[in-house]
Amino acid sequence: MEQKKQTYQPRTLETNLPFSWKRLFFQWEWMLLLILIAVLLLGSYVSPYFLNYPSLRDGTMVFLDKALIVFPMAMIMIMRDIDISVGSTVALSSVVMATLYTSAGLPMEVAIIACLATGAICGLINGLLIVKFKELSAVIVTLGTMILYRGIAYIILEDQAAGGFPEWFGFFGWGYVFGIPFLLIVFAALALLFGIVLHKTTFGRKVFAIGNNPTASRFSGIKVDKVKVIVFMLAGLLAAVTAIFLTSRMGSTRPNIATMYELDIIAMAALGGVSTAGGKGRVLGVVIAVFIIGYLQYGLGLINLPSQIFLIIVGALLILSVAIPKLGGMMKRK
Amino acid sequence: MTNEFVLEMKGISKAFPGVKALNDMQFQLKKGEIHALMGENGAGKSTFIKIITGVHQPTEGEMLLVGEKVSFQNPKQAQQHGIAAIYQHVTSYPDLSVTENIFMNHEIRHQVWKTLNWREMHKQARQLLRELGSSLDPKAQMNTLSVAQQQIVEIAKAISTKAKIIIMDEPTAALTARESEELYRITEKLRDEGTSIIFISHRFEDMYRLASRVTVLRDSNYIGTWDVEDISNEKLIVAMVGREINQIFPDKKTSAGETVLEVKNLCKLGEFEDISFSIKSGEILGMTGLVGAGRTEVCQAIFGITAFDKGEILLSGRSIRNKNPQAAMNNGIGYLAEDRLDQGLLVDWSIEKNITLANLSDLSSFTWIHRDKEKRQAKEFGEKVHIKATSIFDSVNSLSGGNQQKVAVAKLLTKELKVILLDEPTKGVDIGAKAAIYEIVQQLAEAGYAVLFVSSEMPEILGMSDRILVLKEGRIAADFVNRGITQEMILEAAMGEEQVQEKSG
Amino acid sequence: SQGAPESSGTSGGESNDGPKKYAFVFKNTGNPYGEKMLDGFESTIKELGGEVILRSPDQPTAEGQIQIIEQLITQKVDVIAVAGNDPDALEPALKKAKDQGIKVLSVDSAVNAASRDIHVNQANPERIGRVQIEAVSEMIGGEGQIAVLSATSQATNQNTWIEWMKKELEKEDYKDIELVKVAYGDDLRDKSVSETEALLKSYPDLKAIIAPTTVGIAAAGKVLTDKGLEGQIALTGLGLPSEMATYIKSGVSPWMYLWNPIDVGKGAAYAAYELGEGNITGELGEKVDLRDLGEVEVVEDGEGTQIMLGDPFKFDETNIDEWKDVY
Amino acid sequence: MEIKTENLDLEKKNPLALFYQFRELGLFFFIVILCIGVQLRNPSFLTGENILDMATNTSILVILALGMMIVLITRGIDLSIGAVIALSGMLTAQLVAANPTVNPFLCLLIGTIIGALCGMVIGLLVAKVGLLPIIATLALMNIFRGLTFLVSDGEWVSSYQMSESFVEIATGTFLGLNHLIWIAVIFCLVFFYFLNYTRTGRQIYAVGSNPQSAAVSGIKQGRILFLVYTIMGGLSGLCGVLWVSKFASAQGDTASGYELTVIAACILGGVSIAGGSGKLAGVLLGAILLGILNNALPLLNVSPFWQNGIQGFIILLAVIVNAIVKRRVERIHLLRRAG
Ligand SMILES: Nc1ncnc2c1ncn2[C@@H]1O[C@H](COP(=O)(O)OP(=O)(O)OP(=O)(O)O)[C@@H](O)[C@H]1O
Ligand SMILES: Nc1ncnc2c1ncn2[C@@H]1O[C@H](COP(=O)(O)OP(=O)(O)OP(=O)(O)O)[C@@H](O)[C@H]1O
Ligand SMILES: [Mg+2]
Ligand SMILES: [Mg+2]
Repeated sequence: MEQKKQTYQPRTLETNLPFSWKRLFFQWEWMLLLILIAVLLLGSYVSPYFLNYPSLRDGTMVFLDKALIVFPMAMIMIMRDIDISVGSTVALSSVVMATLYTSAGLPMEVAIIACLATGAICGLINGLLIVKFKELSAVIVTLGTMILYRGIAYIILEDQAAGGFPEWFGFFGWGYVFGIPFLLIVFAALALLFGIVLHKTTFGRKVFAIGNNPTASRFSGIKVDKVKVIVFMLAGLLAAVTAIFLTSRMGSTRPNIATMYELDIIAMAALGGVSTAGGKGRVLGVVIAVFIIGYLQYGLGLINLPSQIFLIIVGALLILSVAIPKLGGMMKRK
Repeated sequence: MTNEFVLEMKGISKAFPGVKALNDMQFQLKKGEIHALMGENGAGKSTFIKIITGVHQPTEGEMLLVGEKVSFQNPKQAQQHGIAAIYQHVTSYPDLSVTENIFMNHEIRHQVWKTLNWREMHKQARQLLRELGSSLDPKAQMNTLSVAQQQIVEIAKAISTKAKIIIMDEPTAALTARESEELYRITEKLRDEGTSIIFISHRFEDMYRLASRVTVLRDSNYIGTWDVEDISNEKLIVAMVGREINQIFPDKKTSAGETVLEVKNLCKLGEFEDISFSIKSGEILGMTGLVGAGRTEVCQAIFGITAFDKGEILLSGRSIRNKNPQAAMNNGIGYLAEDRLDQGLLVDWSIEKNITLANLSDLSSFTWIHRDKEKRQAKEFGEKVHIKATSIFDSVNSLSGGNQQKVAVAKLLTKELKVILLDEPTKGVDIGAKAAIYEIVQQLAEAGYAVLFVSSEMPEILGMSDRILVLKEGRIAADFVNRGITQEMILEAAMGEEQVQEKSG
Repeated sequence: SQGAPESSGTSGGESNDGPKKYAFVFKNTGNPYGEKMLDGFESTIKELGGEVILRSPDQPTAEGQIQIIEQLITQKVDVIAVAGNDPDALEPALKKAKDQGIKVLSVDSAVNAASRDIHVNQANPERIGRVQIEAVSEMIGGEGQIAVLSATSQATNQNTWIEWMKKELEKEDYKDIELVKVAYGDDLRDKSVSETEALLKSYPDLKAIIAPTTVGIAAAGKVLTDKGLEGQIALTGLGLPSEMATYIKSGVSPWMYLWNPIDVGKGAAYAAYELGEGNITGELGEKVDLRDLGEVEVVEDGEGTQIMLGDPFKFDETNIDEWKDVY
Repeated sequence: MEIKTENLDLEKKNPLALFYQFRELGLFFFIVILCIGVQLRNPSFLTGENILDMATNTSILVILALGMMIVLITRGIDLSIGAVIALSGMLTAQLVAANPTVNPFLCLLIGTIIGALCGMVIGLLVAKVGLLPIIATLALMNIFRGLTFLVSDGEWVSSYQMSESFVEIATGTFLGLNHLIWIAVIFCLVFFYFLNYTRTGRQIYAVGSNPQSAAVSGIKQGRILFLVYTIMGGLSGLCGVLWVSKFASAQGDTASGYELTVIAACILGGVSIAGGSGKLAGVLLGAILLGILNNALPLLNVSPFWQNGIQGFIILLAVIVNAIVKRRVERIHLLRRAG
């Protein structure tokens, strides 16, 4: 090679970024953290019951159940898709579990496994329909299955409630391990797991790649369809996990549980910085966002504010948190 | 005050956050002239154009239109002043019809009702297209057209505004020689009717054929303006690249080994038929033909992106069937996509992550990505193809076209491959970068790769290939050994009525 | 290990000085029937000298009520009165409350026996079922097809009442009355309208509709009015006087029933107060002093106990005008 | 110049070609078959009265779907419309309750203005601030719904508080057809004209089809987005008044979740979530399919527990059948071009 005339000058590429304060501080997560601190301060200001360990601890149990689904939902949104059937999947898996236990007389352990399987299958169906019929978007597919899954739940349980679970089943929703709610431990574990998967593994990298440019990802040898199906299955599976916790908290189930969960979950992910335009988002931001919304609602609940005020506050928070950085950016450019 | 210049740009500068894209640019356009604008990738040509058309506003400088000072806040104002542009990246509306694409935002309306006059618009669209020598249906939806056809629609759109100044940013990048010829004819006709034309191209043949004057930019700076007759090829290259390039095409050292890839009777309904060829290791097989001849389709079928109906692909004598790109890559076949922005790269990502995307499995254990390994590999391959950037963390969309293409090539090299399919690897790439890419391709061949080199540009096909395949309407029209072959022979095969079957022996 | 390891408050009442806190959790916000009940509860507790907390989730779901109950536990209220969105699903949350010494009673829609101390029943469900059948029989002259338009297929109250209606229809007096269908309008206006229209088309000989739910009866009234069917198809059931005033006066619904939600709220308040003061425990046979509503006895209700307020009140054209502005 | 699309001309000569170009062909067949099926089970389905009922009940959905269509074409989405319906319906109803003599046309106007104002807020956030439509409207859905509860204080406005003339808006008939049907028909015509014969109408498609090209062709994107959300808001506000008038009652939770029905109608009708494409005829068919389902399921005496499941199944089936038919048609095109 040396004997050839080089038609270009050799160049080197830097592999270390110089340290930059700007990069460290201009991050969405700091903003979220500030909001969270503000929420905690506000909470302690308005209610004497808010800022103490037992209260904050038990407060998490109030909102963390649905928050479990936020992780796969974030993945789905990063891939520029959306899944609005998760609430119905929660209901269906819960109903299947309860029916198998009460009517079919199966052991609870088997019913729980069936619940997880149901959720995963629901997710699988979503995923398969989405990749097989690309001309239909994820919105229409999951809109259809949203109605369908809940419909099946109704067909199974009709107007009945099913419950009477064994004593130990209540542990999921109400139990503590070393003084920490079991639900919180599961949430933390899932946050860690999803954080690693999304940010440190090839699978996560592929998810981001698909969100950025699905065609180029396919051309680069990523099995786009497979990744999509897996992520939708994960959403179904986590919906089933939520079903277990929710059912445990309610001690019984009905086909109409978990209605409108999808919107709450999407709001959490969006506040956490996951963009539905695809390709962006971090698990840390999502986790903070979950606690912001959760503690805000909890804190406002402790001073017994009407729930419609809460609707308005969460709506305004969502808009402000997304709009302020944009407005700031607009100012700077001018 | 009469004015010799229809358009005059004085001291134009433009800064994007972090980039000075244009610095003290001077430009003068006469009435009825074709003025070429040349420079390396990223020199600032497209930015300059966008300033003229009001898409961007200059940070400094002034703009005179027929002697009068103007400043455009948006493209509509430029349009109203008789400036039309065909942008580098085709800016069509894929979901709308040809007519609508042509007349968008200057629709024809009924005199009385002020409603859109579809009948008239279709009629005029058909007329415009016919003048351009095309019989496209004005009602056809844009995304059913090929790139060349879309280009024609873009030209029709520019003409339909009855513009006095038409700017063409690399209109020939997606065209073959034959279609370029058609475009030259149209351009000259427009010039003769008194329109002034700014023409950007990386092809020297375009400039020599069309332009009377040429302005050169380098690294955002204005270098100079010359009459085309007065400047030699070498001087022009020095002006553009800032140094001499003695040899564009590397020396060929054919040392073909065993047959690596063999394609037998490949057929796909409506796309291609009866495609058979083979490539030996160390060999570069050129593939050319008119746009739409189906070259991309053949490559993508081999690479497993689309399925084919009939036929067989043999790799080192073993029959393979690639269900998806990953299978193809595992079998040792790589593909450099024609459309790098849409199919090749993740433009929002850093160079580093783009390079390693296809090779993550080798950089990870139990799917955990080793960042150090990844960075090392990105650096290694990035430097191997000489990407012009400061760090591997630069985002790809901050790079010029040529450097983007190099990133795509670097990505391809990370995998251990036997065959690489290069689909228009130099499309829209400047002369310096082209030479670099040619050299990389030659090195690959020497390293034992079997290379399929798809291109519409005759000089590079002739300059690079050991053998040349010519495709016509999805069939192989000719298969030449590249010895004493001329452009005319290839063109004849690509367009001729009877099939030239000159089997190489 | 289940149950809070270090209990977050020993028992509600004792650790608190000052007035006792009485909380009422209704099914959802924006429901005038509920608002009136809350009004009755609030004013009565204030008179009795307690502190009032009124809460409702924005959607009628058990999940929302569980959240609220958790928050009430944290605030160490003394008594929780709840109109349950689900009889069973609140059990774990309410049990937690009871474990912390909070007294629990359900009002209007019962929660199961394990999760409450007592239920305040607005009216005897058997009586509710019976009066509606009596009314319908009188309106159609004792024979013909009738249909029921209910709320959701899961609404416990409605389902109980419909059960009682069916039992009542087995009586010899009503042998010529045929219940052809129970339709569900899900308490949605548009769905209730579609269901009513479908009833009319599928059963051309239909003589009457019973709609034991506010949205349903008003929607049915609207359909019958629009189709000009007053006098041909009778409508009765349970509805808010304000919603039904138009149709009662026009004769589409000759009369219908409801109890006074303000009184229900009051009754709940007295019961809550007695529970909170420890005057009653919800044992069978106890007497509860409901002041101006009279004294009632704690009676059996399935496995639990309840007290029952008066019979449903009949609204017809003679009295509707004075009530329509009240609730 | 030899270009393959010359073949496109051939298609016109084929009598079936026009048929094939109708992209919602599959959906149309699906509806026909569905109707036949329902008719066989219950003969009262295709009677004049029932068809009129069905049309009346579907009118509001059609009007809203028109607005949602243009929002979707610009790559947006509006989740707040249910809340806007409730807010405008509640405010108008309160107005009527306070002044029974208010002219019904004024009511319609006021409702529309309230809705348009709500829509402008969304438009500003989307077009000027650059929020993603799904986030902005999700947030505003909460806010508008909350506001409705605040202004109503949890109370309803009942039929006795409404004047005869107000209720007449949605119950009166003209030439034997309900006013609602007329309003829907008028809006369909206006939209057809607007989308196909005005500049702004075509610019809506342009912005959705390729925002970058729209920018370089000098289309004021912000203005178009603002307009689209304002129109959607205005239509929601109008429908709020119609809704309250039709049911003679205004509640805080009016039309809760209705946005999903409207979006479903659009997507069933072939409007692409990815923007750029969508035809009025398709949206109409989509809304009609949903209208038929709402009407037919109760008529068929389907168990209430099965209704949800069947509805979801049919929606999925309809979009899948439509997708498959479309693929078939494209394959036929290809074959013809190749042959
Ligand atoms: N919107 C933008 N924001 C930031 N940087 C930009 C923007 N547009 C162009 N640039 C930068 O400005 C420089 C000039 O780009 P331009 O597109 O004008 O080059 P060009 O001469 O047209 O190159 P090519 O031949 O590859 O088309 C490049 O470095 C490019 O990265
Ligand atoms: N007018 C058309 N309508 C629909 N499809 C077309 C049309 N023209 C071409 N195609 C399809 O596009 C395919 C590939 O076209 P393309 O122009 O990419 O071919 P190509 O030979 O790879 O040309 P190039 O790579 O030079 O652009 C063709 O095989 C054909 O199926
Ligand atoms: Mg350029
Ligand atoms: Mg090609």
